[in-house]
Amino acid sequence: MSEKKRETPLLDELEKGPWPSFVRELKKSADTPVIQDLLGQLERSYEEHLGHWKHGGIVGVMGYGGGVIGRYSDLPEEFPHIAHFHTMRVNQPAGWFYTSDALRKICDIWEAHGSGITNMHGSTGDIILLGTTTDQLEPVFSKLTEIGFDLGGSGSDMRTPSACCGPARCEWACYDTLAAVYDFTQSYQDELHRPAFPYKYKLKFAGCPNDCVASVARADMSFIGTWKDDIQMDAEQVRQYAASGTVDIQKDVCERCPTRCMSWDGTNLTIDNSECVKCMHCINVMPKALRPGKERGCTVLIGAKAPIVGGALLSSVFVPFIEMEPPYSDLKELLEAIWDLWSEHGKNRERVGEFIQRVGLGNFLEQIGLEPVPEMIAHPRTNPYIFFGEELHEKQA
Amino acid sequence: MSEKKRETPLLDELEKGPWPSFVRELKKSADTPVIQDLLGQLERSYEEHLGHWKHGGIVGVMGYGGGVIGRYSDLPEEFPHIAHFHTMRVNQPAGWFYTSDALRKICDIWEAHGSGITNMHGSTGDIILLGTTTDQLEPVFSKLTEIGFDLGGSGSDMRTPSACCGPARCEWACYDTLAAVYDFTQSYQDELHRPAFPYKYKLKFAGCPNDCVASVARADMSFIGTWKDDIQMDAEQVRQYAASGTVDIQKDVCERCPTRCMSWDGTNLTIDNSECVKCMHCINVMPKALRPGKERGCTVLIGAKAPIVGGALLSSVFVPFIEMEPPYSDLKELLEAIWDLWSEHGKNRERVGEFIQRVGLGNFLEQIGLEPVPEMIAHPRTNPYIFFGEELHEKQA
Amino acid sequence: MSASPRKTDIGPPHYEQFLPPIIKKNYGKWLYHENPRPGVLVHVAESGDKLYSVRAGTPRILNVKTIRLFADLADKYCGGHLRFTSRNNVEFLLTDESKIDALIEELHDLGFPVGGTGNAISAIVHTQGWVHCHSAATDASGVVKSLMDELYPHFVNMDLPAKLRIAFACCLNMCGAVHCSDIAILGVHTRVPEIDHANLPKMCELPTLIASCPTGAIRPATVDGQQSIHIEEHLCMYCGNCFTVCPAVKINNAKTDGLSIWVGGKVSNARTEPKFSKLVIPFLPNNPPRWPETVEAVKHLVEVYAANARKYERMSEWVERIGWPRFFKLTGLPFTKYHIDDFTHAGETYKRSAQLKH
Amino acid sequence: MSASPRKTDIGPPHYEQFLPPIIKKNYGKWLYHENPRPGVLVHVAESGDKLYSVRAGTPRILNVKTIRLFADLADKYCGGHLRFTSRNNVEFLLTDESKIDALIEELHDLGFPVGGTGNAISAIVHTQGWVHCHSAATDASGVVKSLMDELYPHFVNMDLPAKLRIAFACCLNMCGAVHCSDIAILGVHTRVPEIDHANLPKMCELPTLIASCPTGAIRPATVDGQQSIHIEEHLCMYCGNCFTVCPAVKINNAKTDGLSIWVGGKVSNARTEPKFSKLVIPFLPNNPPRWPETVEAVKHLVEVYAANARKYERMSEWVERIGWPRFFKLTGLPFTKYHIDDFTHAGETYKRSAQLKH
Ligand code: SRM
Ligand code: SRM
Ligand code: SRM
Ligand code: SRM
Ligand code: SF4
Ligand code: SF4
Ligand code: SF4
Ligand code: SF4
Ligand code: SF4
Ligand code: SF4
Ligand code: SF4
Ligand code: SF4
Repeated sequence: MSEKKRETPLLDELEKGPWPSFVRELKKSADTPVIQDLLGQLERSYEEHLGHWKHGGIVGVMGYGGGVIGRYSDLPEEFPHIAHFHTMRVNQPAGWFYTSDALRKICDIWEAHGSGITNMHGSTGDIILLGTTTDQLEPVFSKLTEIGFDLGGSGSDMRTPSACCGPARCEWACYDTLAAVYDFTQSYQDELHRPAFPYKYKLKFAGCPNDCVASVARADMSFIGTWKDDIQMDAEQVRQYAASGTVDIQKDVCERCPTRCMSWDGTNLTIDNSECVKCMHCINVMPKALRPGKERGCTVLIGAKAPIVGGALLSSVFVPFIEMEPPYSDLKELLEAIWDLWSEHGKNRERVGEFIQRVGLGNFLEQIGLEPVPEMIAHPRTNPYIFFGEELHEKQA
Repeated sequence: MSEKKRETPLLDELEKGPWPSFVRELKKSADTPVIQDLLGQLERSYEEHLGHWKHGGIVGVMGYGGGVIGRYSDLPEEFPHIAHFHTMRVNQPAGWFYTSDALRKICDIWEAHGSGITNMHGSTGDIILLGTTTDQLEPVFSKLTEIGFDLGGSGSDMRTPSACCGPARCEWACYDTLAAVYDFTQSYQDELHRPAFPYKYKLKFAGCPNDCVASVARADMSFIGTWKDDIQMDAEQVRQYAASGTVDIQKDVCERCPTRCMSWDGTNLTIDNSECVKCMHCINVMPKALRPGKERGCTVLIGAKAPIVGGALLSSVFVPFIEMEPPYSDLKELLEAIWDLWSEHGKNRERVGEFIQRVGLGNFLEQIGLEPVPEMIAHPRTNPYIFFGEELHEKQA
Repeated sequence: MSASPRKTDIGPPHYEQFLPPIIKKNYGKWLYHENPRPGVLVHVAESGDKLYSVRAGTPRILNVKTIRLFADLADKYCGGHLRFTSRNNVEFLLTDESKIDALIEELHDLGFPVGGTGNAISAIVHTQGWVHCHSAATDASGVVKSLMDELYPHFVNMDLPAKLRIAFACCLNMCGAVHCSDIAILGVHTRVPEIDHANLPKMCELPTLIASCPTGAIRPATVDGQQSIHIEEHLCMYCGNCFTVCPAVKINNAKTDGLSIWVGGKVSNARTEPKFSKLVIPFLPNNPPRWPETVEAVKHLVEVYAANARKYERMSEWVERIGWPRFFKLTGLPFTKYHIDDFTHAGETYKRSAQLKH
Repeated sequence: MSASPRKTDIGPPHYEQFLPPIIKKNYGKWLYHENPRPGVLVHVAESGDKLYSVRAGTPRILNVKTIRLFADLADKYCGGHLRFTSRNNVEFLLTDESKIDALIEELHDLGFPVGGTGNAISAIVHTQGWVHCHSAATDASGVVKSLMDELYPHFVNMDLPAKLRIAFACCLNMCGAVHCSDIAILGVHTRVPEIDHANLPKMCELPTLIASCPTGAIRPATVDGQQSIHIEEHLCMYCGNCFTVCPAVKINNAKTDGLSIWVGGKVSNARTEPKFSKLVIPFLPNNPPRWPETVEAVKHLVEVYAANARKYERMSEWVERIGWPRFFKLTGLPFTKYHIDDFTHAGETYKRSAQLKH
């Protein structure tokens, strides 16, 4: 392989323009043979309209089954430095808060033992260390643990849980998302690192119904903060918003409330809190005047996933309201009951959302010992295909 | 068999109460052995909580495959006069309008050749002549045709089409439902009388979106009247409604409009007709003030059915808007194209709604030569499982 | 027998011959209508003509003797003109306003209540039941009669927030409009059918029978040396479709058949789109002759609706405004696993959002 | 190698050690926030303390050299404190308002635009593409870069009716939030995979492979005497799931892979419930390095939305108000049979009502 720089006329086009360029990021390490090969193969993909990666045998660090994605070039002769090019998923700190020091330590490790290229962050939330060889996995791992970091999930395990910034930087957090994500992550290190499930299981923690971690779309279990009592209101601030002209309270607030449970007479805003579905809209519009109530907790939803195999799912309500206080025993008991049931009866590569649909939510609840409540459904069944149980006529008798 | 009247203590309970009693209706012919047996068997069902009918071989009139439902008692020894007890479905006149004379003639035939019991009418719309023996079918039929009546459908045929009273008695009819139902019924006498489809096919004609024949729920093809232009308004009458106090125009009309396209300033009602979805609500509330527009026609929907086998379906939009003028050639061409396709490729007992879902609405449209339009769907697909055709890349090239 | 040549395919008589002169004259030219009192509609034509319709409830099962009575009334009051409605009420078509009272009185005396218009409960659309159908899990006319005796005040008055449409069907075939009614009563089987293995091979085609099962519960099997079938119990949800195609698979069961209650369907496009009915009571016992549990349950639903819904809110619109959790709270009905869909589109019925009233 | 004993299962470092003092002090005690200018948030605590967050866009693919740059900036302006967001922006956490301008300027000079807050387009959530993934139908970072160059003004301004969330995924696995985004770009395969029969038996487990197909298109077959598979062409919709479990079933195709565009998803519960994205452009050609057709299409969608939606209307809320027929009219996009769902719940997406704008 020649040491001279590869020509990348197509990629060079992507150095132009106002948005920061990933090509420029790669080229910052253009002096390394790894990045030369990466640029070369990528340019080739751009020419051919074809990727050049393949997956192969499972690679990882000792004793772990997850945290590393094995990747191989399918043109290893031409691009030998990326013949192996595995990514390591490093469990991010809760809420993605860092100190400059911690970041620098990660950078040093990755420059020494990998491509020097990262994703900050992956879609699941991990720090993605993008590209190294099999022999470097163990050294990276041991250096990471030395500075206090550990790998995240991959494969059929609990995936790296993530959380919005929550009470650290947001006035709306209805529970401590950072404490919760940290606690669950630490409690289930084994489930995170040693795949033993039918498929992946993701947890995401959002402090309020705005769901800033998109948990309802992407988590097998979504913990979405909410409240039970009345929205806290500063009536004077409401009038200020009205006076300032930035908010038309009737149109922008009352008429956009999904339950239309608010009314505004020009001076006073009244909320029929019993009708409020905690959508956050009014609070979002007037953060100085309105705040979530004081009786706080979360709604737990279950089963979101991308389309493979049975079609995409959004999470659906599982526990309508629960307080979120450590050690979260009730929730953990539930979570473990789900894992047990699903591990025993789930098919290979069947996400929990698909499993629930296959066995029926009613049966699923019965198995894990949770009472069905109407909050779990958008509406009761419309079809009359009811699997009546034996107990039906026992009760009658 | 004894000639003495059967005891019916349970049924007798149903002679009490203010609502007209079907038991009383039966007993009006208590002097006939047929009704004695019918009452006897019914009383027995009431005692045992069990029906005593069975279906058996197909019976009918010569040359027809539909119009008669064969029924047999499963206790023929005990109730010999209803050992055979078939119903005949007689095609009702459009809109269920009668003269007393016509009714009397039907009564005479049915008293002479059947149980004297009817349903006015069956759920599909027919006059139901309830209960006779096999040998009486042909005589009833020939006498019916003599007075100008004919049988309706049953089995895998076009079922008796029905229509709301439409322009005969309703100011909102957007097309002539009676003319249309009569024309389609006459045009497809063969399809009505000689089952040749995979399953039943029902047509219902409703003059406006109020859908007083429940076509959207019960017809394989629903013709629902609608209009294109502006709602006709009599502004003075609007004010009258407001003044009368019977209607709160803001609350009862504007705020119940699904698209909120109306506004009321206390004197004038303004409708943004381009946003109106022709739901009828405002017109229903103020019939003296508002009327459908002048450019009228109908929306054709397809595929409603009850739950068997694949689950119940509501009709869905097939032709968003079409004028309804005799001889309805475009619609008949479409209908025949559907019947051809479905007859060739539909499975046994597969309603057209189920067929469409199995082959895909897109493919179905392509086969019958109708362009897909976004009015047909509530929203485009959310899943990415797209069957791209060959033409995709041909077009590109 | 008749001597004239056999006529076929003549279709129904042309409707025009049945229309009263006032309708012929004003056909398609009606201007507006009013509903001056329960059961009475007046349609006013552009010409100024007025047509009065008087609507009376019937048991739908009509003896020809009763039909002749109606014919006589039509002769007396309407020049011989009457019609039936899509919900099996009879309508007398008058031009002379002054005759209305007498007609109503006569109908009343004959036992046919006048009402069903406007924001009322109209007649219950229903089916055959034990009077004529083989797959009925319960009787139709008996339940309907028992119910309407109780709901009668809502037929003869217009005291509800909106129209309230009730339907009844005696089995899952749902003849009628049960799947899209404000309140629906549905006969249900709750046990796996019994198989008459001796007669099955004679009576039924195996492939059709096997294909009839929505859940694929039916498997071919050899029983006592004969070709027959076996039903996987855990897959059977008692729909009875196998019985429809094969009488040797017996679905009716005196002990375990019963009734279920559904609410919140509609078909009109007014305000909200058409919708299916939803299950609210999975099972009530079959209790002839008056089905008190079912009558009580429906009456209760009507009362809770009447007390809580806003003007112009159909049952479904009311429930959607308050939400299903509150519906179950207000009605006091228990929510069970049976309420949760587990058929093909089950997942689409789950609550996929954190929008909740706590 | 390190000499200390091997540590495992320590989990991530405790977050507390990374929180700036102002956050530790006011943790859970924030009162409200304001968004004084694009990319700048100020959170005010009950104590009166103010925390300023300055948000900058990144390419997500970050060289360690760039991360060190961010670290340096954090040291200079924020006592060493920074964070990343759930959409891969970097946020600098300041307590000194007076330093904001300098920080923004320095970021700008380094090529990292400040913005993405409020009613703006934030960074595009995306995936690996040709940079690292084997099943990518197109590149991720290249499309995203090309797009954001054009949408840049909407990142650095807050000039949209509401937040507009864009996501990109390079294959149907949809890593990320493509299925619930205001606008989504999805790489698609459009041809049946080619089978490497020679290697298949060595590389793959047949039962897993067969089970992987959502439509059951894969059948076992013997090819050249070897156990392999056959794909029923008419059942294959190119999802690539077979490739995920078996690299010998090759889904990538230089000629026929391309991109599709989806709109109208959301995940927040604000106003309306979370929703899936819907297909609006089934196929656009794969055209590196700048994918002009895709960029044009998305830009056009943003413009039509910006010009027509009302204040606080997310893309989905706008489309639902005007209806899909008008959406296709306003955008000029052709409506084809590909837009009509034909998977499991297809029927649920049909328009089951006559409520239409004509
Ligand atoms: C790296 C990452 C994309 C990124 O660039 O951010 C990623 C990359 C891959 N995903 Fe993913 N997924 C990533 C987040 C997601 C998400 C989003 C999330 O977690 O919030 C989803 C959607 C939510 C979900 O879980 O359904 C997602 C849904 C999938 C699926 C479809 C799963 C399904 O049930 O539908 C697959 C297919 C599979 O599992 O076989 C998949 C598979 C893959 C594989 C492992 C492909 C494979 O078959 O080997 C990709 C490895 C790419 C590579 O070369 O490194 N990935 N994947 C994300 C993980 C980074 C991290 O750990 O932080
Ligand atoms: C008589 C009538 C009920 C009534 O009392 O009004 C009726 C009676 C029967 N229906 Fe029905 N259906 C009747 C209207 C309906 C309707 C309503 C409508 O047409 O508007 C429906 C729902 C709409 C639909 O077509 O889906 C209906 C959906 C069914 C079904 C389920 C079909 C499905 O696709 O889900 C069956 C089962 C079958 O076809 O095997 C069925 C089958 C039957 C059979 C033939 C039962 C059988 O398997 O032999 C019943 C004969 C009863 C008897 O003893 O006479 N009937 N049936 C109605 C016809 C009267 C008429 O001609 O006017
Ligand atoms: C006579 C009849 C048509 C026929 O050809 O037989 C009819 C006649 C009228 N309907 Fe109807 N509807 C008739 C069955 C229906 C049905 C079908 C059904 O019930 O199975 C529906 C759909 C019901 C549903 O959605 O489930 C129906 C939904 C309406 C509506 C919409 C009500 C709503 O708010 O959803 C109106 C408008 C209104 O009442 O304000 C309406 C209005 C009317 C008007 C006022 C139309 C007019 O201007 O003449 C008629 C008098 C209504 C009344 O009873 O107060 N009609 N109407 C049917 C009488 C049935 C009966 O005896 O009770
Ligand atoms: C920093 C971040 C959380 C984190 O821990 O990283 C965050 C932070 C805030 N979000 Fe968010 N949201 C963040 C991702 C999200 C996401 C997830 C996503 O985009 O993938 C969503 C769901 C989006 C969706 O529905 O598709 C999200 C939906 C919201 C909403 C609801 C908007 C709506 O009308 O639907 C609000 C309320 C608002 O903006 O009025 C909100 C509001 C806020 C506030 C104002 C909360 C607060 O009081 O501090 C924060 C500043 C918002 C801003 O950017 O203007 N945040 N927010 C995420 C920043 C992402 C970015 O870099 O752009
Ligand atoms: S989800 Fe709620 S609590 Fe969390 S950052 Fe977003 S707005 Fe704040
Ligand atoms: S949070 Fe949402 S539902 Fe509750 S009052 Fe505010 S806008 Fe209405
Ligand atoms: S459907 Fe419309 S036109 Fe027909 S009777 Fe009902 S309201 Fe009148
Ligand atoms: S017909 Fe319906 S949509 Fe149209 S203006 Fe009247 S209420 Fe609104
Ligand atoms: S609902 Fe069932 S039992 Fe009743 S008439 Fe129809 S098919 Fe017969
Ligand atoms: S009753 Fe229904 S579910 Fe049970 S075996 Fe028969 S067809 Fe199948
Ligand atoms: S979307 Fe597909 S191609 Fe892209 S990273 Fe995920 S699995 Fe790989
Ligand atoms: S690409 Fe998808 S549909 Fe086609 S064979 Fe593979 S798994 Fe099946």
